Formats: sequence, C-alpha cells, structure tokens
Amino acid sequence: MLWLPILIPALAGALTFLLGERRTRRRNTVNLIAATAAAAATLSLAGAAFQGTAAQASLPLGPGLQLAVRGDLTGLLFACVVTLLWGVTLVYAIGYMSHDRNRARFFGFFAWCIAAANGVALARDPLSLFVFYEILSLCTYPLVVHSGTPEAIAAGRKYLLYAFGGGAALLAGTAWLVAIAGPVQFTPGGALLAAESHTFALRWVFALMAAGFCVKAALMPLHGWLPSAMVAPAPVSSLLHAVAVVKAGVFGIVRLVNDLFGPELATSLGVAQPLALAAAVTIGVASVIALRQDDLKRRLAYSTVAQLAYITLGTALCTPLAAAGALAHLAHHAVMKITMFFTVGSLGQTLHVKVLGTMGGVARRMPLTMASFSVAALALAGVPPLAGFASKWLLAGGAFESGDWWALLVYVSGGALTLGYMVPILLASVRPGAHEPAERWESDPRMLWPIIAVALASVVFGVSASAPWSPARWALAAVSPVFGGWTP
Amino acid sequence: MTALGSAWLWVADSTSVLFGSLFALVWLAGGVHSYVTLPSAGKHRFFAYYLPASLGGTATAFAGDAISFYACFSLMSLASWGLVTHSGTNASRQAGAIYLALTALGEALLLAGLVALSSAAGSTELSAFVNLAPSPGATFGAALVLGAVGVKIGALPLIGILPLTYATAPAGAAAALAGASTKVAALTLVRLLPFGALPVAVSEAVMVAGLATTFVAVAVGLFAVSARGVLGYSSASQMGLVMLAAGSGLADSAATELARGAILTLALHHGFAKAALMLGSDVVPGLSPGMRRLGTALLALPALALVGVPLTTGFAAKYALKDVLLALSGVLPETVYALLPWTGVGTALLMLRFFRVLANERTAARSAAAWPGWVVLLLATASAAWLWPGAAGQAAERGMLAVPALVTALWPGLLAVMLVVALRLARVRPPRWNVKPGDLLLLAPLAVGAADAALALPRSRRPMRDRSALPALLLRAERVWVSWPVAATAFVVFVLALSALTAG
Amino acid sequence: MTLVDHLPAALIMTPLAGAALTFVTRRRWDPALVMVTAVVITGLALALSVRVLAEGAFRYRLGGWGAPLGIDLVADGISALFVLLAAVVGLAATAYATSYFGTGDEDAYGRGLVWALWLFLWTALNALFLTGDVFNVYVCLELVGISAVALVTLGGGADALRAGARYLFASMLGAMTYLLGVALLYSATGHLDMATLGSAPTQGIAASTGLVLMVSALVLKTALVPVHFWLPTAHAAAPSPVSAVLSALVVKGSYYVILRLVLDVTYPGQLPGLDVTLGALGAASIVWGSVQALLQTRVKLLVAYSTVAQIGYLFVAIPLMRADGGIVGVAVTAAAAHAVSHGLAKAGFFLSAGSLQHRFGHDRISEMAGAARTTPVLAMACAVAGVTMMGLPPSGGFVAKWLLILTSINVGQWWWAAVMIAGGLLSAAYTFRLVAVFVAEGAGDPGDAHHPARTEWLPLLLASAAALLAFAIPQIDTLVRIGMNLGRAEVLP
Amino acid sequence: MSSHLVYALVGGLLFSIGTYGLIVRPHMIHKIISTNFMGSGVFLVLIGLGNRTPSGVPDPVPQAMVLTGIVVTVALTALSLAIAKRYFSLTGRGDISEHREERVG
Repeated sequence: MLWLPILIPALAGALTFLLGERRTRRRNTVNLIAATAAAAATLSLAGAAFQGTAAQASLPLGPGLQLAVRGDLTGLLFACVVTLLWGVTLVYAIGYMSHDRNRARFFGFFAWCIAAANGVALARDPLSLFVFYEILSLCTYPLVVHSGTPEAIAAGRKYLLYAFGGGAALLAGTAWLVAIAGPVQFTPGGALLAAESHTFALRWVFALMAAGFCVKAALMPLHGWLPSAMVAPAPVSSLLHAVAVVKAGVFGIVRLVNDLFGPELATSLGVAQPLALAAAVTIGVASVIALRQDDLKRRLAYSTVAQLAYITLGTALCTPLAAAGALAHLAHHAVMKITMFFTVGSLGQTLHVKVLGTMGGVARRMPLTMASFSVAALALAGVPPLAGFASKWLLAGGAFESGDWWALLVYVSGGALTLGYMVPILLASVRPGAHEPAERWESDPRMLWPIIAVALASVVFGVSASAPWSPARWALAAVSPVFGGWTP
Repeated sequence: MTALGSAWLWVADSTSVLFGSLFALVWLAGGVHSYVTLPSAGKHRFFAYYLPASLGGTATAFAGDAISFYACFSLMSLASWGLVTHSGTNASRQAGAIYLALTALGEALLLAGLVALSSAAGSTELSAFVNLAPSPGATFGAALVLGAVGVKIGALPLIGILPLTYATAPAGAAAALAGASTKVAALTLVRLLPFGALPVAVSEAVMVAGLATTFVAVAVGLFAVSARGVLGYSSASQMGLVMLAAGSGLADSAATELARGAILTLALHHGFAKAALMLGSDVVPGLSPGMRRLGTALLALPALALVGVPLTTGFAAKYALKDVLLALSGVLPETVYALLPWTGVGTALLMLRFFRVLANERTAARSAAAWPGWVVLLLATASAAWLWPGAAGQAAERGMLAVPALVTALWPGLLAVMLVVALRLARVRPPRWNVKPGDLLLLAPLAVGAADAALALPRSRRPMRDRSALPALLLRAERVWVSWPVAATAFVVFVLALSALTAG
Repeated sequence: MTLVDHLPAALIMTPLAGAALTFVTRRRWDPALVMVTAVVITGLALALSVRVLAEGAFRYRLGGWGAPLGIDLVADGISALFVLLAAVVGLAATAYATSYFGTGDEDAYGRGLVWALWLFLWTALNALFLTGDVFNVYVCLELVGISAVALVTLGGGADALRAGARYLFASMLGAMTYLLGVALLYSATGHLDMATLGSAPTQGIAASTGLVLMVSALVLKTALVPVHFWLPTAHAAAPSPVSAVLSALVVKGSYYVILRLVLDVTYPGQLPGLDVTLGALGAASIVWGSVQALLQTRVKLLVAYSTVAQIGYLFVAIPLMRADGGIVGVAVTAAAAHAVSHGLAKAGFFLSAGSLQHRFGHDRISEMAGAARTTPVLAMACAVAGVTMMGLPPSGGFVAKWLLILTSINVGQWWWAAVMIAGGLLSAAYTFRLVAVFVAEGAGDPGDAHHPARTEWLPLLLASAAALLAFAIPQIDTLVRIGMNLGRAEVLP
Repeated sequence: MSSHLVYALVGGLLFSIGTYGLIVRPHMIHKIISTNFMGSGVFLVLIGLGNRTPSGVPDPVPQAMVLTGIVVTVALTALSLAIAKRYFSLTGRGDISEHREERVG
C-alpha cells in the first residue's frame, strides 16, 4: 500500500513510453486514471496517518542497505500536495501540450518525476531519500530540455551541473552519516542521539547534506539553475519547478533538521543558524532580483527562490511554530505558485505574452485567468485571509518565539517585497493594450479550469486554515512529535 | 488559526462604536459625494475599490482579534490604492506606486507587530494586547506597531504621503482617506498598544516624533501649492498630535486612560473636520461667487475646529491632550506642554494658507446633490465631540468651559491672524517655494531608478577562456600514450615497478 | 554423481558443440542454431546458480583425474555469477547479432566465421570462469584472446585489422608475462590449483614475483590505466555485438582472475603495496577514462573509454577488500555487483550505439541531434545505461558505489570515496553530453520516429536490467559469499 | 650453477629480447617473431625451474605446460599471420605503428 504513490506514477510513466507518441487518447486516459488512483492512495494513507498508524515497508538493496518508506504526516503532506496537483497539472498539460511534439516522452518523465517526488516524501531513512532524490534529478532533465532548442540544452546542462553537484554532496554526506551513525531512520526530534559525540563529523555531514538539498531548494548561491530551467514547458515550471522538484529540496531540509538531527542538536551544533542566515539573505536578494525581471517566468522563478527560502528559514529556526509554518508554506506556496505558472503558461500559449511589457489588455482578454492570478499573487504576498497569510503568520510567530526577531522582520519585509514584484504584473494586465475580450472561451478550457481550481485552493486553504484537514493544521500535527508532543 | 488563538472575533465596545460611527459616516459621505460628482465613465471601477476599502476601513473598528484586524486593515489599505490611482494620469500612477510601497512597508511592520504582540500575549485577541505586562517582546511588538502607524500617518520623514494621496485621489476618496483611513491609525494605537507597559524611552521617542511631525508638517504645508495638499500637511500635523497623545500614555500608567481618551477625541474631531474640509474644497470652488462666499464661511467651521477655537470639537481635543501632559511629570512633558499652543498657531497659519489657495482654485460646477454629504459632515464636526455620551458633562466637570480656559484657547488663532496681517502690512512677501504635495517622497522614484540603473550595470563578463586548449592537450596526451611503443614500454615499466614494490 | 553435477562441464561443452555444428550445418540455419545454443547455455547457467545457491560450492574433476595432475573446475558463488552474467549478456548479444549479421552482405569478410568464433569465445569465457587452475587460466585467456581478436577484425577494414592486431599483440604480451609468472609460481610452490596454492602459501621472492607477473598481465588484459591502450580502438572498431561482449564480458574475465588471485591465492601481506597500487590505478582509470570519454567525438569511442573508467571502480574495490587484513565481504559483493551491473549496461550501451550507427550511417556524436525523437528506444537505452555508469540509484552500479564508499569511510580511507564520487560526476558529464545531443533539435527536421526494430528493444532491456539491478543485489550478495574465502574477518555485514 | 638455472637464465634472456622486439619493431612480422621468442623463453624457464623432484624423476607437469603452451602459441601465430596478410593486402603496409594515422579523438 505504501508503495502505491510511487508505483502508480512509475507504472503510468512506463506505460506512457510504451504507448508511444501517437496514441494520445489512450495516453491521457492512462495518466488521468493513474493520477486519480495515486491521489486516492495518498489520501487514504494520510487518513491512516491521522489515525496514528504510520505504516512502513522496505525492500532490501544489499548488505545493510534497504529502500524503505514510511507514511508519516510530514511525508504524506508533501506526497498529497504532489499527487493532487499532479492530477490538476495533467489536465492543464493535456491542453497546453496539445500541439507539441514528443508528448510521450514528456508525460512519461513527468509521471516518473511524480513517482520520485513521492518517494522523497515517503522515504524512511536518509539513504532512501537520496535514492529517490537522485531519480528525481535525473527524470527532470528531459523535461527541462524538452523543446530541444540550444537555449534549452544550455539550461539543461546548467541544471545537471547543479543537480549532480548537489547529489554528490548529498551522497558524501549520507555515506559519512551512515558510517558514523549506522543505518539511522528519520525520527521526529532527531535520530542521532547515539552519535552526538562526533561533533566535527556531524557538522560536516549536515553541511554536505544541506548543500545537496539546498541546490534543489535553490538557496542562494545555489539557485542559478532555476531561472534558466524556466525554458521548460509551463506544466514543468508549474508542477516541478514550483512544487515537486524544488520542494523535494526544502523537504529534504525539513527532514534533515526535524527528523534527522532534530532541532535541538541542529541548534547546539551551531549548524541551523548559518542555514537560517543564508535563507534570510536569499529572501532579500531573490525578491529584489525578482523586482527587476521583465520576463514573467523568470520573475516567478526568483519569487520561488525567495519563497523556498521562507520554508528553509522556518525550518532552520527550530521552533515548533516556525517548523509548522514551513511545512504549511510548503503546501500553500505550491497552490499559489502553481496558479501563477499556469497563468503565465496560459498567457504564453494563448496570447504569446511572455514579458511584462506586452501584458496590456490581458485582463480584459482573459478575465478569469487574471483574476485567479491576482488571488494567488495577493495570497503569496500574505494578504489575509488567503493561504499565504496563514503560513506566514505561523512562520513569523515561530520567528518571534525563537527569539530571532530579525527573522520576523525578514518575513514581513519579504511579504512587502512580494507585493512589490507581484503588483506590477497585475498593473500591466489592466493597462490598455491590443487584446480584445474573447468570444467564448478565454483559453482552452483544459487550461482554464485547473487555474481556477488551484486559485480556489489558495483561498480555501487560507480561509479554513483552522479546519482539521487544512494544510496548516496538518503541519502543526506533523511537527508536534518533533518537539516532544508540543501542541499550540 | 488555532496555533495562536482565535480568528474572526468581532467586538462592539464603546471604542468600536465611536470609531465605527466615524468611519461609516465619513466613508458614506465620501461615497455619496463621489457618486454624484464623478463622471460616469470609470465610476464602477472607482467603486470597485471604494466599496472594499470602506468595508475594510469600517470593519477595523469592530475587529476583535489580530487576524481580522490585519485583514480589514489590509483590505482598506490595498483597495485604497485604486482610489489614489483613479485618475490614471502619470502623476497618479507615480503617487500610487509610492503609496503602495509605503503601504507594503506599513503592512509588513503591522504584521510583524501583531505577530510579536500575539506571541507575547499568548493570544490573538486584541483585548489581551492592551493588558500586556512589560516584557521585551511586548516592547518589540509595540515598536513595530508604532512604526506601522508612523508610516500610515506619514510621520517624519514620510510627511509627504498624506498630501500626495489626497491631492491625487478624487475629492470623495480624499475625504474618506483623510477622515477615516488615517484614523484607523489612531484606532490601531488604542486597540493594540499596551499603554502604560512600555519603557519611558519609547514613550518619549514617540512624543518627540509626534511633536516634530506636527511642526515640520506645518512648515512644509505653508508652501504647498494645492488646497488639498495643504489639507494633507495639516492632517500630518494633526496626526502628529495623535502620536503625541499616544506617546504620553505609553509608559506612565497614570496617564494611560487620559491618553486613550485624548486619542479618541482627537480622532473623532479631526476625522469629521478634515473630511468636511476635503469635500468643501471640492464643492466651494465650483460655486457661483455669491454661494462661494457662503461656502467659504461654512468651511470656516471645521477650520476653526482644527485650530481649537473654544466650543469647537478641536477645543475639546486640545484640552484632553493638555490633561494628559499635565498628568505627567518630567522635563519632556513640561516642554511639550509649553509648546502645545504653538501647534495651534501652526494649524491656524495652515488654515489661512488653505483659504488663500482655495480662493484661487476653480473646478467644474457641482450639482446640488454634492451638498448633502458635505453638510452632514459639517454638522458632525460641530457636534460630534459634544454629543458623545457624557462628553459635555465631563467637560464642565473638568473646568473646560470656564472663561480662563476659553481665553487661553483663543490666543493661538488670534496670533496667527495677527502674524499674517502684520506680514501683509509690512509688505513682507513670504518666499514662493512651491512644494508639490509629496515633497521628499517624490524623490523616491528617482532613487529607485538610480538603484535600478546601478544594479543593471552590465556585469563584467569574464573573457571567454580558450576552451579548446585543455581538451586538445588531453586528447594529444592520450594519443601519445596509446601509441604502441609508449604503451608497451609502459607495461614493462609497470611490471618492473610492481615487482620492485611488492618485493620490498 | 547426478546429472546436475556435470553442469560445469556442460557449460563448456555446449557452446563448443554449437561452434562445431556451425561448420556442419547450412549457413542459413546458423542463427537459429546459435540462438538455441544460447538459450541452452542460459538455462544451464541458471541451473548452476540455483545449484550453488542450494548446495554450495563444488569441484568438478575433468575426466575424473583431479588435482594436482588433472584440472579441476570450481563452481562457487562468484564463478556461477559470472557464468550467469555471460549467459544473459550472451543471449541478448546473440539475439541482437542474428539481426545485425543477418542483414547486408552475406559474403562479407569473415561472415561465415562469426557464429563459430562467438561460440568459441563463449566456451573460453565459461571455462575461464569455472577453472580452478592457474595454468588453465592461461589457456582460457588465450582462447578468449584468439576468438576476441578474430571477432574484432570482422569489421574487415584496415582500421579494424590494425585495432585487432594491436589487441592481439597486447594480448600476447600479457599472455607471455602471465605464463612466465605461472612458471615462477610453480617453481616456488609446485602447485597450480588455486585452492591448494591458497591453502599452503609459500614465502619467497619467486612466488611473489610470479604472482606479480600474473597480476600485471591480467591488469594489461583488463585495460587498466596506464595500460589501457589497446581497448578503445579494439572495442570501437569491432562490430557492435562484438563490442558489447568485449566490454561487458571479456575484460571482466581477466578481472575475475585477479579477484580469484586476490581472494583465494595470495595471503595478506604477501604482496605489500599491490592492493593499494591497483586501487590507485583504478582511481586513475576512473578519472582518465571518464575525461577521455568526455572528449570523444564518436559514440563508440565514448562508450569504450567509459569502459576504461568503469573498470577503475572494480580495482578501487581491491584495496578495500583487503582493508582489514582479512577480506571485507561487502567490498567483494560491491565489486561483483558492479561487474554485473556494468556488464549489462555496457552491453546495452554498445548495442544501442551499434543501432544508432546503423540508423544514422555514422557514429559522430555531433550529428545525432534529434535521435531522442527519431529513435526513442535507442536514445532511451543509452540514457538508461548512463544511469548505471553514473552510479545513480536504483542501478546496481549505485549499490556497488555506495557499499564501496561506505567501506572506504569505515576503514578510514575516505580518498577512495572522493574519487568515486568525482567519477560519478564525470560519468554524468559524458553521458549527458550524448543525451543532450539526442534531445536537441537539429537544424533540419529529421522526420518522424522510426518504428523500432524488435532487436532495438534489446539494449533497452539490458540497460533497464542494470538500472534496476539494485533490487537483485541481496541475491547477488548471497551468491557471492558462497564458497568465498571469508574465513578471516569482516568489518561489515 | 646448475644447468637448470642456465636454462632459466637463457629463457629469461630470450623473453627479454622478444619483449624488446615486440615493443620496438614496427613491422608485424617482426612482432610475431618476437612473441615466439618470448614464448620460447618462457618454455625454457618452465623446463629449467620445473624439475624440482629430489629423486631426479622429471616432473611431468611442466612438460605438459610447455606442450600446451606451444600449441597455444602456434594458434596465436597463425591468427596473427592471417591478420598481417590481410592487412598487407588491404593497405600494402606491414607496420601498424600509429604515429601517422591512429585516430583516437
């Protein structure tokens, strides 16, 4: 059962490859069925996890080596985000890619990426996490270079350089960890009690593993690949470069701090603070860079860099509220940013609008799309009662709680900067321009409905943040064992 | 938001009712005025912003917890951006950008303050905030909230923000912004700050900042070129007094209740008066000469109130402020107390300037339908502070209505008039510095542009390395290496070396 | 003695019989005949593994003579594993070759000899993996060499002949050196049987020099840097199925013998510095081979240099096997796993490269843009094979690398880990250099996808098997430990 | 010095000469002959060092090895001659030194 969220997309991907390029209808059916099945499996696992039964399963890979998964709340939150958004993105992608070449390759690797991301989410120990993390790195490449243009190839090369560099650091860190601490499993609150005396080695292990994760988490100065990777088709930017891949990086940091080292050890070793500082700097610098981007996707990419650093900072602060906020933001940012990338993709595909300067009249031409975008943009800026506010409230509260008041200021000024780089997009869209109102559908309905759906999600997640099923509450429940059963 | 407490909690205490009435009336009057005066093109767009802004603005008065307070505050602030930029001119767009930047800053500070205060209080309920015990966290949070308020009301050095927005927004919107929106800042002070629980340094800093804002705003405002610009500086000056009142009550628990009362009275009085002036400044210039005289006369009422002429609401407000200062002891409160009448002089000068500028302004004729909103506000100005339950009785009790107090309150206005008359007689012409509403803030876009240009400096591209050199070298090395004689010799050497190594 | 006890002999006799039959039967029956033989061999190899797993290692006395005069065959875990690898790769290569050699010029140079040579090679390989006698190793190595060289020259052109000749002379240089070593070892010990040699170690310069000569010769035949000179040209010039077998199996044959010598024959401290030297050369191979692969402009040369690099990992494992004075079991498992994983992947890689060459009419990397769309199965095979080269999960190469890295940190020799991690990055560089060209869109439109020929799925199948081998490592681990000389010590499970 | 040792030393000498020729001589026929030299050298060493039985009865194992070795060497020689002939007929040359046309990169 636990393997299903990984196996279903993996098989769907394989089947997609075997079906080949021409059998479009069958390919779409297979993928949509798989997405539904995977969503059902993930949600039922989450239900079980809320009941308090964290199932696990493992597969031996050699002497002292196994691939193991466990369905705890932290992992399942990420898995649910990835899997549910996979379905939405599929619908969008079927519309978006309807005239593209190499669709079998696209959908196949796409599904494999989902499988790998779910693996990252559910991995029980650092090694299993590494395994899925590397598979994810690998499967993303064909999607980055999908268009095959020299620009895409160059972006792919850059991506690989970063991804495998990070992978190498992660491998070294993980191996070192296993060498000093044995085959440890992620345990809320820390798993390294027995190895605490190796302070030198543990610091290095943390640095290496964090460096590995930070590449995907696009923490500055390891963020260079993300803006370039925006040459990928919009569904890739939406789901992978705003949700699955980059979040796998921050999720790794969450696991590293919360469940491997534990907040206490991470603080006492003095490794969490530099990470927090790097994240804070990233928030500031990336937001300022985002202000200056004319290309819409690049603007969003730098925004992603900044927002991911919110999560990293929250985790590195090592307080319950901040950790919960980080996890909640992982989910909230997913729905908000995917809305924006969908929108930008839709603008590009429908109107060939890709830069800020040509957006005049877009709001009249695509009112529903731009309304959805506005909701997401305001949510991202932390306007209540939308989703971004809920997570930012927790993060800021956690920052205050930890006594790191500067982090609180970082969070709120990050919010101000978010407004700064989002509002110009809204403004540009209402400026007069060449586009006239559409006659019937403002864009391919397969692209429109997903946008509205995810925009609604960023409203619902915020408004009902205190409902028992909301990501915010889920995150609070997930971090509770990390801090010894803490409850708000 | 169970993490820190409850959300969407609404309260209706006396403060809510007071501010709620003020906000509702001012937004309503501004709305009616806008509805009748704005051209129909773009009217629905205006109200698409005006209605949310008024909703958010009015609802802040009833917000009982940090989250709903912040939500309402944000709704009002963000939606007001549409009011500032309504005319669509370049100037309004620029004003909108500046407004938005400052709003974002203010929101950020407010959010941080709210987070800090709720963490310190262990609850998101606003009632818990005001009763906070002294702690570094509470001080930090309060300082952030004060910063947010400072941005909102345009305290030094951001004095230009109010005149800038008032001068750019349509008159109805300007009235609402001046009468209601800035008063949300006063509400914020009353609702969020733990009066009496903060360090003396904070209290004194706020007092100094408030007083400085008051005087500097007057000084700058005297050179403002538009009527609404002058009013904007006057607002900044008046809000400086609000800060002064707040500052005086922050540290000393003896002055706490008095300070809160003073803030309430100041807000109420200034809210109605300034809104009335704003609408009046739109209606009067469009009147026929005869009616114009009547209109100007009517406008004198809120102007006199602002100056604090006896029996006006402004008089009550000034009196309340004096009460607070008297309750304090120390060098600063005494100095401030001594300087306080001079703020009246400043306000009087500003009002004279206002009428002078207004006399030169011409606008399109306004229909009769533009009158009701204005007149209602005039009536409210005249009566609000007195109609407030118990206010008159309290005033009598405190000796406010005794002759000496009344006389004391008269001289700043008279002094101002005499000053102007004297200058006229002496034929001293004041320097003609025409300050555009917004003053220093107008330089901000230039600064941003410069920073942008600096960041955009072409990054020095590293010279392209000769990339073919190393690979070619490596390939040549391999070619030599694999040639038969070299390779076979290498094998022999390898065998001999290995034998030598292992034998040893 | 039951029938299954004759499995070792059967594994040698079956391909030999098949080879002999090709001379007798009609030419057009050859492919079918060879396929049947390959299937039978695979069955036998499976049976041998099952038998070893079930009942442990056993010796088979050829002709009933027995050591010291007779020649013994030894079937233990490692030999069974290598026989099985040879069978799987051989079966796939045979199936691929029936299509590869079945088309085109029937009368091309040496075409009639392909099948016989191939089955001879298989015979020699099986014999090599099963023999327990150092002199018999010499004979088997020479048989492997002769058939392999002949197969390389089947390309027929001057380039292929020159590559074959270089291969042949290198092979002879190695063989003579090996034989000299055997002579010295025999003169010192009086034994040729590996087990006997291992159980009664002899001190002295003659024995140690003999062993050094033998190991050096095997290093030459395995093409470790700095004596890798013959491999790239030979493997690149051979017909693709041959390249696949050469890279996947033939170099593993000589490595297998080194493994035997290290594990069974030498004793700790007998050849001081040998382990570390081999490890260091392995590291050099990883780096140099990868760098050269990265610089190549032709697919087959790239793949051939990749073999040089991958062999390096096998040698880095050697100092780790002996790190604690005994034998570290995981390091042996890692080496075996890597050999198998690389064997499968490299066979897939070469077969795929062959088909690409066939489709494009050349094997210049720069002119293969768009291959991922026109020949998706082949491009995918290269990419999946690359996963193993890079040592990424879930390939067998990953588990091998992980175990080696872990062992090297555990025994305090972290520098091997550093080299292996760097090697992974370099492999990624050359793999993706290829893949990037495949996914790029060329200037002109190369048209729609070809319908993949049935045999074009074979490389993908092999590469996928390697890429998923991690899940079979527990079984390989069990198999490898059967009969291994593990009596001394282990530091890890 | 026993005669066995003389055999062995001569064998070593032959092996060295053969190795030298194999490395240095570019022509294939020279190389082939050189390998035969090497083989003969090894066989001499085998014979020379192989007789270890104190009784003086010759040890049959080295003899068997030498015989097998000769067979193998003959096969190798045949194959290499065939390649050399074919190469000569294709290119008209007998040397495989690569300094001119060996292409790796």
